[in-house]
Amino acid sequence: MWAMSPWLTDQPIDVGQLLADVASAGAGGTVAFLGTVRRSVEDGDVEAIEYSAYDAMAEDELGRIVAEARERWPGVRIALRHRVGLVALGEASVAIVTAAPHRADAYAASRYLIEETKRRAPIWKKERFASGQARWVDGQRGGG
Amino acid sequence: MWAMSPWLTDQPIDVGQLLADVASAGAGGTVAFLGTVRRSVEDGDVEAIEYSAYDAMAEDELGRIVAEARERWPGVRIALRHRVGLVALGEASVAIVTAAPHRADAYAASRYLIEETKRRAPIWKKERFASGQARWVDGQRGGG
Amino acid sequence: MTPGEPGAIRVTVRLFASYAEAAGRDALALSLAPGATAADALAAVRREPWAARVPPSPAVAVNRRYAAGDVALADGDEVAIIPPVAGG
Amino acid sequence: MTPGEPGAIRVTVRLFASYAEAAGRDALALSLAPGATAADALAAVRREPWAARVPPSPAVAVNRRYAAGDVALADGDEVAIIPPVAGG
Repeated sequence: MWAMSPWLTDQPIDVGQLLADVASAGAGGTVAFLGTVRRSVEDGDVEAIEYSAYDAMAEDELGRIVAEARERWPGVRIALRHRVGLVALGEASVAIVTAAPHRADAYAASRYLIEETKRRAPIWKKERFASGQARWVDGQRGGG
Repeated sequence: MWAMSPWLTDQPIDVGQLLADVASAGAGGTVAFLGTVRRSVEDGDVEAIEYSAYDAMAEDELGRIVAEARERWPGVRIALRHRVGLVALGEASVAIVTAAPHRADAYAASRYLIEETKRRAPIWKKERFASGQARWVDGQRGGG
Repeated sequence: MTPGEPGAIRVTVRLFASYAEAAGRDALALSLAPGATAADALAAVRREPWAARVPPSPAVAVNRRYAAGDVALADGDEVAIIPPVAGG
Repeated sequence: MTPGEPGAIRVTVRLFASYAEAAGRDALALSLAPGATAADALAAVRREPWAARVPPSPAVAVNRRYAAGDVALADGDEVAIIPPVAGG
């Protein structure tokens, strides 16, 4: 299933592949954003993060977000992947690659895509501790 | 010589290595910018771009630019490479990777680094055509 | 109105993440009066014992798209109460 | 003032890219009067036959750093006339 999914994946994200996906003779600037599972002081002994999603809606919503970016920045080429399932510390949970003739568009589209993804994608995460305990991470109200 | 140089290289840029260089447990957002040799209509049959630099000053100036970014965004980790010598179409001529606890800083530092590099690094480029001809590419006045 | 009553519309309410965990299941079947809205479905969900954790104005989706409370539901619609999102 | 005259300061002017190509070399040795500035070095370079291509106000570097025209030069300094840059 996941191999066929355009935006969600339960496998580590291959950034080199995403860069290749957006490469074109007309691209002058390419921006790759990686969101990484970060260890902070209050996390204690977090071992991994488990991402879960409302899969069908997440696919639709991410597709809408990408379509919006393509409409706003017509020359931009976009690759986006979000992990579901267990993600180890240090691994990317989300990767967004944008390529455009002019770098300002690649940066602007990249920023739009990550901000909207965080704001709208119906995805949740649970911290898993070495002790075996787990905790849902607080989020923000999802918004269309 | 180039292997010892922090910022200039005459070898293809290994983005995966730069990402690994800035990786840390505290990084939540990582931004990679790649500037790519672009083929445009007026370029005709450009085969490659040859970059040349005032090597010693380019190293110094890029070092100053990176130091400025580190001062403005204290938590950011930075990797930067600029090619010199022949660069094939589609290859990256410059790569900048920034990692920060918060993605806004990674984006802002990335943008600062590429804009200042383009504005200040004493680097020039010459288009080499399949016909054997070559042409210096117009630039902008370098500025400190 | 009870399931099977003439004119009732039947919708599935999907639950996710902490809501599914608290409810012990990932879906509810609701039967609502004709003309019922997303807000009506939410009100029905609030009668569940676990629903105290649902905030006053949660995000709601109808058929995999965020929807306002006044959106009218149709028979067979898929409604979801979206817990605060934490992707990215 | 000619090279070797007492008090003269000797600087190297480095040329790059299209300037070096037009000049057929990548450096000039200049001997300048004491107190000479970056602008004086630039004026001396302008007497070269190829220097018509140098714009009215080119970027100049002294000892590998961009410098204003009024920066005083010292014996042994490295001056560079920086063609319009095109990195990135």
